[in-house]
Amino acid sequence: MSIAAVIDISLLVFLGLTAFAILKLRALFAVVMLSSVFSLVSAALLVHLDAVDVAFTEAAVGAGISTVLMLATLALTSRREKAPTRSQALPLIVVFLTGLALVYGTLDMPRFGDPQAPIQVHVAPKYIADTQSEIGIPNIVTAVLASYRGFDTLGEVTVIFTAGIGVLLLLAGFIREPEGLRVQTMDHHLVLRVVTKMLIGPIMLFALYVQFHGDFGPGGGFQAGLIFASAFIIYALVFGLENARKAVPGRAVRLLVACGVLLYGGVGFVSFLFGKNYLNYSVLGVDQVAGQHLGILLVEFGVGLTVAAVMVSTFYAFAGQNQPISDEDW
Amino acid sequence: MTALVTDAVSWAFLASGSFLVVVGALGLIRMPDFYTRLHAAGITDTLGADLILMGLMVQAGFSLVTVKLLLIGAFLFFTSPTSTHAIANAALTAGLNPRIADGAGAGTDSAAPEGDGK
Amino acid sequence: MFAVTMAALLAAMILALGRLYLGPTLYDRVLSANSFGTKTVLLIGVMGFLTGRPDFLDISLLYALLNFIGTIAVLKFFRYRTLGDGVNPDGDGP
Amino acid sequence: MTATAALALSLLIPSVGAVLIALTGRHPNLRETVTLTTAVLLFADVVWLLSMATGGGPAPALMIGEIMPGLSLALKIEPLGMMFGMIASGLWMVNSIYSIGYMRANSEHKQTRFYVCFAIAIASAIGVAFAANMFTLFIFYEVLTISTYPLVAHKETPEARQGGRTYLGVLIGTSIGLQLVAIIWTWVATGTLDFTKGGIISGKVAEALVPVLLALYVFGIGKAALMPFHRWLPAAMVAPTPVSALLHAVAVVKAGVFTVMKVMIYIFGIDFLAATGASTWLIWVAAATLLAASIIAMTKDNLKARLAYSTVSQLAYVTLGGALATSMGVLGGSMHIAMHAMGKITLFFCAGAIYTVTHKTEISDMDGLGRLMPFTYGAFLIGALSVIGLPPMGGSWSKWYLMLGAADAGQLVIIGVLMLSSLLNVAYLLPIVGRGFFATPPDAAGHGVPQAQAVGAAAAPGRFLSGIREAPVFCVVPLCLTAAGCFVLFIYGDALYRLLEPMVGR
Amino acid sequence: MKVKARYIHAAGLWLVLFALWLVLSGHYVPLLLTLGALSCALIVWIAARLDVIDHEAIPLQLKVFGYLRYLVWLGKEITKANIDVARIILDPALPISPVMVQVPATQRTDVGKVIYANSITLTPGTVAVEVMDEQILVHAITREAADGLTNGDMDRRVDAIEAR
Amino acid sequence: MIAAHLPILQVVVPLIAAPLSVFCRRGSTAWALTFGVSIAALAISMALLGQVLDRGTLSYELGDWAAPWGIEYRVDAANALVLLIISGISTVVLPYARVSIAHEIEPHNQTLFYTCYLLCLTGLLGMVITGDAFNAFVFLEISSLSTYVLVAMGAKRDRRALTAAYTYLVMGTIGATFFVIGVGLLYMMTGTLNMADLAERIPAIGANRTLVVAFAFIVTGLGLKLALFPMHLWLPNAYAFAPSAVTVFLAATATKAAVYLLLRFLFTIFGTTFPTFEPTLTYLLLPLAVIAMFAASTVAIFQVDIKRMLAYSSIAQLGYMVLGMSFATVTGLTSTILHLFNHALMKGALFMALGAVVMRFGDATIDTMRGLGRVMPWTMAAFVAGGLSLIGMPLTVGFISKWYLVAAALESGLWPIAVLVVASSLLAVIYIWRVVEAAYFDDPPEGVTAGEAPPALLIPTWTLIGANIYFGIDASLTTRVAGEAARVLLGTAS
Amino acid sequence: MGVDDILGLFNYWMVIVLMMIGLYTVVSRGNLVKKIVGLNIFQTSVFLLYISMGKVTGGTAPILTGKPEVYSNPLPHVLILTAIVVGVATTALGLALVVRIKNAYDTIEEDEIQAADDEKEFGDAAAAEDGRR
Repeated sequence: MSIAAVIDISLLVFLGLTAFAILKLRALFAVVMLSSVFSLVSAALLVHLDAVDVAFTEAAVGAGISTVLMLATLALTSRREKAPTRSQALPLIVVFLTGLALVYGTLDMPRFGDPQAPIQVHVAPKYIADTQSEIGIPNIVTAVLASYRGFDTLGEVTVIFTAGIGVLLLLAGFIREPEGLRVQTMDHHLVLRVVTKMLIGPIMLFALYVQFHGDFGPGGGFQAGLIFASAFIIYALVFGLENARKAVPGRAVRLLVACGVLLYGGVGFVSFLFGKNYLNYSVLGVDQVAGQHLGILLVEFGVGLTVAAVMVSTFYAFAGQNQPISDEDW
Repeated sequence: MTALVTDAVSWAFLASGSFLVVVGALGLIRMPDFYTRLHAAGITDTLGADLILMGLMVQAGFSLVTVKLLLIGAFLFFTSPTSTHAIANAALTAGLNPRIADGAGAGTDSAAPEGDGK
Repeated sequence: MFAVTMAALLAAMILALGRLYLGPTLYDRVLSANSFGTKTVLLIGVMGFLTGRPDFLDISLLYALLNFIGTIAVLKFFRYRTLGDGVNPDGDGP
Repeated sequence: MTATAALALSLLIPSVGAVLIALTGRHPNLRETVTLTTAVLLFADVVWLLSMATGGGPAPALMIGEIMPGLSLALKIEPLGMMFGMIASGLWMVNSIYSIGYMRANSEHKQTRFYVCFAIAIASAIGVAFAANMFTLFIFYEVLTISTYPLVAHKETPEARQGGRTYLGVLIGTSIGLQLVAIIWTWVATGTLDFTKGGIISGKVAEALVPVLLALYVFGIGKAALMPFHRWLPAAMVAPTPVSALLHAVAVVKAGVFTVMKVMIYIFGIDFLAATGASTWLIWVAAATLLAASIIAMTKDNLKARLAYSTVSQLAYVTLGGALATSMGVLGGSMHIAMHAMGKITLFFCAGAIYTVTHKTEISDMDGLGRLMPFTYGAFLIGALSVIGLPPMGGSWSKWYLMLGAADAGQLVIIGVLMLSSLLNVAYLLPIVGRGFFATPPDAAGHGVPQAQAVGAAAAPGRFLSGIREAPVFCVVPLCLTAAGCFVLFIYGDALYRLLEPMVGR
Repeated sequence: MKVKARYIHAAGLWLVLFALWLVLSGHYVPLLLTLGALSCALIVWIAARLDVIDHEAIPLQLKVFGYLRYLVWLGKEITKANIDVARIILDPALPISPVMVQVPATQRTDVGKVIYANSITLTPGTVAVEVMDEQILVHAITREAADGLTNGDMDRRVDAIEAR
Repeated sequence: MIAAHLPILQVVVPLIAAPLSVFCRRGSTAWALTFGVSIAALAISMALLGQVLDRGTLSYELGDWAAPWGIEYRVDAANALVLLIISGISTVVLPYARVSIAHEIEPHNQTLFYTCYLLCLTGLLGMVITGDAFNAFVFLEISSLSTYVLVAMGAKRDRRALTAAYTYLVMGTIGATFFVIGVGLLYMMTGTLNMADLAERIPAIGANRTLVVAFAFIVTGLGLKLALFPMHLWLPNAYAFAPSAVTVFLAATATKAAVYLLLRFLFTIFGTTFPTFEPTLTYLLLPLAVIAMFAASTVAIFQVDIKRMLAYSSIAQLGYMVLGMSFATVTGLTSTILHLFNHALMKGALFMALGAVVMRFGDATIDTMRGLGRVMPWTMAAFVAGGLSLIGMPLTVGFISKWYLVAAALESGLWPIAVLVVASSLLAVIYIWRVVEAAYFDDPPEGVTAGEAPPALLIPTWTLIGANIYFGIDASLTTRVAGEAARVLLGTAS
Repeated sequence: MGVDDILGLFNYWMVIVLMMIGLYTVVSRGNLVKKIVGLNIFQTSVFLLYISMGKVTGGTAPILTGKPEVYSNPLPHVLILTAIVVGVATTALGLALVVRIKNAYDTIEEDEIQAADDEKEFGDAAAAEDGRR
């Protein structure tokens, strides 16, 4: 067994342990922490499997925004799961059978890592071979994401937009007015305040770096948006939600959400003017490569804008509505 | 020759870093209460991490990679004590009293607001 | 030699995970999760070298960053019992 | 005016009538005028059609439109339908007059809904009559069911609702559950649903399955009330009497047996049925229904219930006629549609008249009423005789031909059954007349007298019948007309025979 | 802060950020450099906005070289402390004697205080639990570790790097 | 020029309108935008259907990347019709929604409500039109996510809308994930995601256990999405507690899109020659469909809440659609596709009528229906007409569907199934008639005065009733298109 | 089945085990937050399935280096990037719903919600006896 296989297996075992712990634990807080760990480990595994872009995203999502949202939810709901009262037999059987079916399905699969597997020989080779000449950027994932399958990504932006709108619709009515509320900064916490203040700038810069270097390395609009939003969220956590709202009002965030989608969708329309099909960026520049490059830059920016804005507005919605938990409920 | 030297140096860094990381994690399990565990965790977060990063830097030579490793190190340098401090502070404010050598206020794990029901 | 480092890191992660599972207080959990995060940062860094593509350190960097944010969120949550603004109900706060 | 236009008008007149009735709902007099006018116009139109149909030349036909590829809504005149159309439109006219009398005398509620539904029902009955294919027929058949449901449940009492439920349940259940399957089966097998002389099934459906298909049809045509799907008919007797009269003596039940006949003649073809013997089983089912219903009728004290079971029995005659699969049987059965319609509507009119005047529903309470209501009881006698099949009433012809048909088919037992059944008819119909004329009115201790009336009547037997006189003129005139009709049909039986003859190919 | 000082501060921040960008980027083409410059400007603007809102601008008030020298010293301390704690952990008897002590913090600026507190935490064996106006509450794993702080050596060194 | 871009415009117009509507400050502006977009979408789908009937299958390559490498939109008779259903229903629902939503949603949420509605429309259109398996998933999720929110919007009336939405979210996500697993396995074995390409490559692989599992997961996942019995548990409450306009829209379109996708995967991608195709259809889908028809109808009979009753009825009706496809014949598929269309018309009308009742009285229990025949005569007349269609009365669309379904069953020699189909529609008689009796034969309770729903609700309702009757009387267009679609799916098109 | 087969499929099997733990968490747990966590695990495992199939032994991340290299398949990565977004969107919405449910029911346990709804249903039925609306 190679080292790679050992790493692979140990990370998978790790994931299994984590997942099992999540299943078993009834302290929801621990469950949330563990699910963040699950994300971290799976991201490590993804790096190991060469999916660096995915790992980037999984980490940003799982360890960052998901955790924050889950904590916010726990803050608003409860922190302990009640002991299950229902019979667990039926779910167990269903799940077991599903798993068995899948295992049965693996028997005819190409072996792990097989370079002759169908997926390695049919569509993908063209991406690897032609990205340089057709798109002109090194990161094939970005090329496929934003151009070859750019419409999927427009769909993806729409998904995140939908989630943002949905959360607003569900929770906006419950955001409490600031009157009568003390702006709750962590004001006694000198160390946190100072360090956070110092880090926000670099974090945002890192976000923008990820945004604009998605063509060359792992990263892109989605990851950048998440990081940018994280910077903002940490500001809101430390310096108070109300201050964060003053810096970027909710309504502005909402409009930015829309702007990102519009930017992406709008870029697609430009090709109509040149008689090309939707989302053909080649028309944007003097030659195909330049056009593709510019197009990818623009749509990635749209993605980043929407994602960042959605995350911020989602955080506003979650964090903005609740009373702190009373002692009885704690 | 230089390759051998850098390899040896980096190997030393990595080995000692790995050792410290494992020791820190061991401490995380062995230590009797929350506050003492903080110290154990500190080992990993500081010297263990730094040594490994340095080992990697030596491997990478003078390049962008080294700079990024440095950035990671710097970031950890700022954030890890901050988090540790924040956790400790939160625990203390929440009324989790440390176990003190003289015996006063020992064994107050029960003050945990979140038991585990096991 | 990277493999040895990775093995050490994995072992350390297992131990941290054990503490995370055992608790007993939630501060222990936060602590171990935080520590776990640091180890993952290192793990991914080393992994890049192991596979000969060390230019993915951005991911490590991202981890280090998110780990911090996550921890802050947890602490804000336990200190103020909300992630937003609110009046501290028991008045023993600042 | 061409025949096609006349055909279109036969549907349009009642439909437009329904709309107008709905619009004039607030003015009862105007509304009733519209009703009557519509009825008269429709009858005139149908008579016109008759004159054209018998005048030689191609049969009038009208293509309304194609609903699905290969399935069209189309109308076409043929003898059996012509006869049914005549009966339906003619009796509607009479019935309209009667309804007005009845509804006003009983101050029924929601009369507008009543008249609207009535008009729609007639429109669909006409549609059934003139349908050029099974598909069209089925559609109008279903519309008929739906439009008569509000009439059946008109009173909205729990019993009325229960009755309505049974009515709708059985009719929709059979039609969608069985008949539709049969129709689609036919369509899938043959690719057509047009009514074709000699049938369309021959050679298209495996012979062993033909009886199954036939069963799907005859049981699916729930309106034919073949046992065991007859329950709706007595249940529907909760309806106001004009409804029972028209719908359960004419439109609905006759649409049922009419459809059965159509299926036998134009879908299966009687020669095909005779050749394969696919309908033999049906003869026995029909015979059993016929006898069983008669016997049940004898046990019923409620006048309308007795008439209802009588209807079940009489409908089985028609089915029997078809099942015999001989030309005589088919002709006899078809003629029985007309004969029984005329007879039974008379009987129902009488029952309604009695109810209007005395509010009595039980036969045992009706002793001596005949002397006070001579016209009514006279008409009842004539109707009864026609139903029994005694000359000089129309019913005698149809029963005669049925017996001939049975003889042709070699089913001698059936002849016996028919004779036995006639005796049973006598046994359950004539006593009513007998009691009406010859029994003495009950005294204070009379059984079956409702408690409230019994208290009032306790003082003097004479007072019990005081105030009872002949029914309102709006009621009496129609029932006299139909009674006369029974007689007329006897005289013109031959004409009817010649009208129908072409359909069996002679 | 005065307007002029704010501009200087902003320019300084921009420069630091842009330097960071250059370090991160590794692709020095006009497009990316322009984007980098714009990004840095955007962040400076956001930072300024945030400062105005929460009134907590944190200017760098350190002697740079002094700080570097301090870091070297701190590194040594951390290494020593690490070895101590590692020994404790690996000792089967687990010889700990945790104590809580209050050590004086004589720094005048917030940044100074934070550096001191973080230095304490960074040194295994001692963790700053609460930062108060004049003092820092420290949890130490052994009496010896605590003694290392109470002598005030680190406190003075941090004082020394604060800008006068 | 625009004609060439119609396939993409079909999806992108509502997609772009969604963020635009966020800029609207007032609900009415957002509504106007939504309505305009919906009309445009309807026009586009009509034009597309015309083009397809004219010229056969259309293909549109996004970004001009050739098919297996880029994403392709493929429009044929089958999905053109479904597109028409979705955009058509949307166009009818919106005038209705303007009034009912103003009544049921808080004013500050109305703008975003229409954004969400547009997204739902986008998702449904996108998942139907696309020729790429993974793209279908993305749009499926857009529609699902927005649907969860739309359903939850009913919480102003009844908090159970929230739990309904949550259950729907969990079940829907499991379903979608199953679908993704299936698509992943397909991709694994073929290396492609393009549906046409998949259809070519799958038969070439032959018997393969991985493909069989992929098949199973796709069927299960889509089964969850389309509420195939016994995976229907999310549906009744979701329909019952969603805002009226949402219920109408969902009932008429959401499950239809999933049915379409199932058709597409079963017939186009796996194809009739796939090893597990026939056993699955015969031994799994057919029995499940029959059970759904009976079980759901039976449950419907006992419902107190009429909205929920109709929701159960929807499950039964989905059984008809699945039954039709399980015959795997042209007639069977025709019946499925016809019923897709027809059921949208009838359920739309019925839920609209109920929505009017809910708007007036706050709920729609059997108790509320008492005497409504007199109180809201037009509304109830619409309900009766829709009910008749549901039962399958001649001259309504329900009859046409039933006709084809029974014909398909008989054609396949499955006459017991034909009998079961009609028998189950008798159950519909029972549950519809319960309402009719209450509405027409009970007296309205005291204090309830006659008061018809506003025209804004009645006109759309009657438009759908009109369509019910029109397409019930002249079904030549629908049957022609459905037949064409069936032939396309079976690969026997000219 | 040889050792090679087992090694070649182990990755998939492990991923399937993960999926099933996630799925089981969703279907068996009554706590609404826990269900969402379960859903996350389920989805994340599916992501791993996709990525696993794209891996080429000896391959490297699909970012062109200018040198001839074996690259792992980029397409699954692209798909999963999209899928992750879908996942986080679902999580956000699910959690928002949980918050609203807590507001409305004051619990996030399925059983208790069910009980509350049943009570409401019965309450309604009882109210219907007394009079309408």
